[in-house]
Amino acid sequence: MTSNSQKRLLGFYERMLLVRECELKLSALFADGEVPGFIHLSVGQEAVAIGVMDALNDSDTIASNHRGHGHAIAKGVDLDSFFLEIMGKQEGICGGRGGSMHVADMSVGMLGANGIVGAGIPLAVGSALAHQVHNMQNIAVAFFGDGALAEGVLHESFNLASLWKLPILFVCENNGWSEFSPTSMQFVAEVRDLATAFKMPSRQVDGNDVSAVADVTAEIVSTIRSNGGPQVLECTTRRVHGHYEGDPQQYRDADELASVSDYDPIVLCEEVLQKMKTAGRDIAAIRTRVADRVSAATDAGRAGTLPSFGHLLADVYTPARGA
Amino acid sequence: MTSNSQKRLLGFYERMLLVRECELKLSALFADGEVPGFIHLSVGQEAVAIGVMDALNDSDTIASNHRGHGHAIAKGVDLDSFFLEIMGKQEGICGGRGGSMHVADMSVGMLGANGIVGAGIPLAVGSALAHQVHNMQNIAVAFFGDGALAEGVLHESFNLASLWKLPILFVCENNGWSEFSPTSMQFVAEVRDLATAFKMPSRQVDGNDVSAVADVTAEIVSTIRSNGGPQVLECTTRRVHGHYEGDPQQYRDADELASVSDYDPIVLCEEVLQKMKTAGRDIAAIRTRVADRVSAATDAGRAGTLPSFGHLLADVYTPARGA
Amino acid sequence: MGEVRFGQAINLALDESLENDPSVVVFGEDIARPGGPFGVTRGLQAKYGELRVRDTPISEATLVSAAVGAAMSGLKPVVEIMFMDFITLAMDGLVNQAAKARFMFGGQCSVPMVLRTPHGGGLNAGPQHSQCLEAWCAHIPGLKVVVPSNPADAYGLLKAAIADPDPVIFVENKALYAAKGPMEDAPGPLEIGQAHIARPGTDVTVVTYGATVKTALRSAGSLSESGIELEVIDLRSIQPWDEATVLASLSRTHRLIILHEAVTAFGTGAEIAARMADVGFDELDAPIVRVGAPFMPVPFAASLESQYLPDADDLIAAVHKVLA
Amino acid sequence: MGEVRFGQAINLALDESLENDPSVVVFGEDIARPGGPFGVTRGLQAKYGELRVRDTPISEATLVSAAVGAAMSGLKPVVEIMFMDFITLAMDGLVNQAAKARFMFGGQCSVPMVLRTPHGGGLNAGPQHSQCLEAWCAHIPGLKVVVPSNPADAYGLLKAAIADPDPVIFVENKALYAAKGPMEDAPGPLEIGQAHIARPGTDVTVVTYGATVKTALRSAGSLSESGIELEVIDLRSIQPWDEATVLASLSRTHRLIILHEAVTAFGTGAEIAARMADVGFDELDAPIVRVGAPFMPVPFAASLESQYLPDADDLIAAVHKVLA
Ligand SMILES: Cc1ncc(C[n+]2csc(CCOP(=O)(O)OP(=O)(O)O)c2C)c(N)n1
Ligand SMILES: Cc1ncc(C[n+]2csc(CCOP(=O)(O)OP(=O)(O)O)c2C)c(N)n1
Ligand SMILES: [Mg+2]
Ligand SMILES: [Mg+2]
Repeated sequence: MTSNSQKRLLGFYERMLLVRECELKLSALFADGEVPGFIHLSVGQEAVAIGVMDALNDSDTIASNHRGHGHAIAKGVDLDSFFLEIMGKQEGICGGRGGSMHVADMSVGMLGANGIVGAGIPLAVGSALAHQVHNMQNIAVAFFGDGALAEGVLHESFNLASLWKLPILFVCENNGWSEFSPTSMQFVAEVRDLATAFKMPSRQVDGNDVSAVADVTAEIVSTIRSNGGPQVLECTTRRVHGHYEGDPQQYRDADELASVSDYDPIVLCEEVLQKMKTAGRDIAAIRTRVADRVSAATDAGRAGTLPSFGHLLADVYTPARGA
Repeated sequence: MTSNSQKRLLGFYERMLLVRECELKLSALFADGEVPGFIHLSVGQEAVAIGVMDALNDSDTIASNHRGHGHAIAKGVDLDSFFLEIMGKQEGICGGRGGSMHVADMSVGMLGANGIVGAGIPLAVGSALAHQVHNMQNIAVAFFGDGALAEGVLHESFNLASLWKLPILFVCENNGWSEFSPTSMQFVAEVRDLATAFKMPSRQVDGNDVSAVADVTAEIVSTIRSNGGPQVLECTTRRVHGHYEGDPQQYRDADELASVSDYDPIVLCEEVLQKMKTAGRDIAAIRTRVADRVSAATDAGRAGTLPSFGHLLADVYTPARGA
Repeated sequence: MGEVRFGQAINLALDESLENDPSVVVFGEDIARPGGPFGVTRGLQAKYGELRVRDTPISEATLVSAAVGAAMSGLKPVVEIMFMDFITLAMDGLVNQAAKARFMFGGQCSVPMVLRTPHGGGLNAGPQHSQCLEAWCAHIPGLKVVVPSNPADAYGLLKAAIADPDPVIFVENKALYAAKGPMEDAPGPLEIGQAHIARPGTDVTVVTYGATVKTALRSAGSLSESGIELEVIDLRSIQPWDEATVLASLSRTHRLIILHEAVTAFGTGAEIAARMADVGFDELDAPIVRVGAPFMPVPFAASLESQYLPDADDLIAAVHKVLA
Repeated sequence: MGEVRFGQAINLALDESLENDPSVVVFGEDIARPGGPFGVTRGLQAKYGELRVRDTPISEATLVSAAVGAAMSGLKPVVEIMFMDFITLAMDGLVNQAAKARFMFGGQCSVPMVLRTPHGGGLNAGPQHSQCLEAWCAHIPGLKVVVPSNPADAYGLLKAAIADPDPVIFVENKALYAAKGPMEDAPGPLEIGQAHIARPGTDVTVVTYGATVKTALRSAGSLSESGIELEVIDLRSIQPWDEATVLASLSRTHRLIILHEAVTAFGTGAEIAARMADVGFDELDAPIVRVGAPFMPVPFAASLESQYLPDADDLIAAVHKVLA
């Protein structure tokens, strides 16, 4: 018999695996030239997206960053539209105009990945302001990396959110790297000290332990929903792939790089599932489902058409009503 | 007989009084239409400029803000050129092109008042970088108000200075107001907590006690000079006049406004001098000297000529050598 | 309604927009309790409460980006940047977020926000408090840029800007705040992108916007006495700008001058001149002349600033040039 | 020296400047140890040390303003902003500080800094990593703006920019980094503000800069076969820009096209067209035509971006238009 906690974990497992397999597929498609531009994968960081999003509703909003595939999938963007977008197709969720760095889905409160480091933070503040004015108990979540800590908007946003008691959760995904430079060469403060200075509660969690992330987020989110004001969550995690696909990561210590697999959130989750004596066929079934979904999304992406340029100029501004 | 500590205090007294009398004169000139634009006076805050600058050399640099008269005078800008500038004359230190908000004197390391709140902070960081590269034991000082705390560049500059161990002192002049809004409606963090988060030592001092400011600054500056890295000093003080001249300050509580004179740094200094049994004629002599200097500067300012427009276009860029 | 001041007209447009649409919010530095540095937002917080009319910290970058996020989440924010010089701190929000969100997300959302900001000189406010940077915004696909020249237009254009689904930069020349002008009793919004022929004329077309419309009208009056009739076109908005009206006027006068307070080089006038030198080439009987500020920062001293600012003399010299 | 790549030429100019002038420092995100996102700054930290060649946090606003403060205090900083789209975060430092310090302080100091930044599309990098914003900078008195089109020019102009006492925005089209070109053995600096006639011709003047110089030269080659001779002017710098050379060429060809990758509207081409529609009016035998990007954000998909970018076909169509 499958316990509730087992069921929950199986759910996390499946969602994390979906993110992972999507990204590995995108990596392969990229290598084959089927994905234009550049893409940043969150391989190894899936527990953050899945764990945090577990506590959110569709009417909650998130603002993401350049490494946003996991956030998008976890928030519920349609997988076919997601692949179509990243592959630059007309049927993509953004019509092929945004690509990996700009995946967005307003219908599920995903306000967009973002190509500007830190830019999602004040966007989420604005979204939280809307929630506060509408008095709807919705919350906004800003996802950003450790590299974004050095941007001035973080400071401004921390202050404004705290001053106005906005319903927002700031999630720092600390993977120790900012492009090719380690965090230690980038930022001297600890996230929790900053949060404290701005009079916001903060938590630090092992970002590779999906249950821990989900538990902590659930607690935090329920406080925020009951007008508890902003909070900060730092998730420590590891970046497995290069900054972008194709980055050979020569700047990383071989041992450190080798050790990342010890922290793989999916492997860790599977170990717990095994300890819980989860039936092998349950896991196998998940793997099959995930593989099928990814392959369907890939097919959908490939079947998409190249976007046509013709109507674009008329679509820079909102068409007049009735037009 | 005048003791050394008395002499020092008399020096402070004279310099503070000079700032005060200059500004009161500018206030009168402004009311009479002899000063164009708008001016922000530091009346009541003189102890900060005088106390901090006491620890600096001409080769140390400062970046100031919109309320920069005291900083400029304290750093040693020529008083006639200062008045000439603020009165918009050709012979002004900036040729009448900058005015009150842009007084600068490179010859004494005064890198300029600044019309952009917060903008002086990263300028000072850059200046400190120059000192570090030149390895000259010089330091840079950034002066900014409590209102500037909310600008993102503060955060970025704190981080960069701490990361790079730059020889810089950040001086926050906390006068409780940011234009027409109290600090409590502007910024939730304490300066010291931010400094701590960024791993910088910080001190708080009664910014209306000139000796205290000078003592603390002297300690800090000597540490910074011996490669001690950046530090933060918060000076609590009071703004006596309006945000700008002509501001009727209706937004201020009458009692609070009435109480500001209790904190007048010049009155406080005079009280200490009296306790030290300073000869009345010493103080009277200072008053006379100051009045004479201010009146000479006023005369100089009035005698200045209106700047001519003719050559300005050729002076936007540095003329070619030999040209 | 009789005569109202420019600032009052803006206040009225904000007031009515707050009244009629609960999704409108107004925020900026010292705009709520103190009523704004120029008094333009006076009384709004008392009327609509602290939730919808807010004073903010000095954090321009975050204010503008927060307006974008709020606009994407159901509000219609009107954010004030105290002086246009300070939009330098908020260009990411404007350019990379507000302007692009609709397009780059494939039309999934609009960004219905307004950024109000004063530009221009005349107050001896010096090089960092006087700039006219509207040409920057007009260069960015996705932004609209509106610059009213009188109280009634300020009202009608601001109503339109707030109702507009896309981000609008609403530029107020601060020398105009105290200016008075007539206003109808129940005026409607104006259409963004439609110019207004402020004075019809036959000899030279003068295209302008904002505070220099007055300069052009004054010059037109005095030139008329010597038999030269200027046609003065008040663009009202520079992105989009009303090419058809300008071209039609040029086809009547065959002579074109563009006048604005901003620096001439790479300014708004460059686009209008360039466009007319293309689509209007056959209509041109004389060089296109631009009148704007010289290529230097705005100097502080009154004697310098008054020479710096383009005025009637500059315009009249240009008129004589195109008629020579 | 034979053939060098564009990126190598920049590296060499930086290397020599660091070598010859101890006040030169170089900093930016990931430029030192990692050698830069495009490898342009490779090896410099190893050679000149951590004091003078630095990796920085992601703090664009402070990096640029710190460069200003450093330049006012005796250094000659060369700061890199990773993509030109990110100068949106640093406009205060550029515009209110760097550009104005010399003028507003009455000539007391200069601000000898260089801001290097890549612009342009072609990598499917999407709407926030492809913009060409040079017209903004060119609108600001006090800034110089340089855009090289080939390796030798990149070297010569960067040497000049670093030696220049005033702030220079040095714009590198990222599609050019791998491009090869000849370079002399001991090349000198080039003069900022002097255009280069990249190909002489008699029928139409094509004014361009940066990556589109190649486009123009290619088109010139193919049009030459059908007897149309383009004169291709590589501006090299757009602020200041070489009005005399353009006017002289126009006086020979009587037809003018301006080509650039940036959005046409309110872009660099507008200023050149406007100026020539004034001072060059009598020389014009045809409308002035601008070829640039359409008024939209740079779309991501390869199929869209390739249509978005102005290319030889667009230029050739413009040539036929001005010759019609
Ligand atoms: C404003 C800005 N500056 C620089 C960049 C280039 N850049 C993209 S990602 C990145 C590092 C971000 O690090 P972090 O925030 O830790 O995210 P991670 O990549 O580790 O997920 C940089 C410098 C950018 N996109 N935007
Ligand atoms: C970037 C910017 N935003 C806003 C302003 C307008 N402004 C000038 S002074 C000021 C308040 C500054 O308060 P604070 O830093 O505490 O200095 P104080 O006036 O109290 O000395 C504001 C909002 C400005 N000059 N620059
Ligand atoms: Mg990281
Ligand atoms: Mg204050």
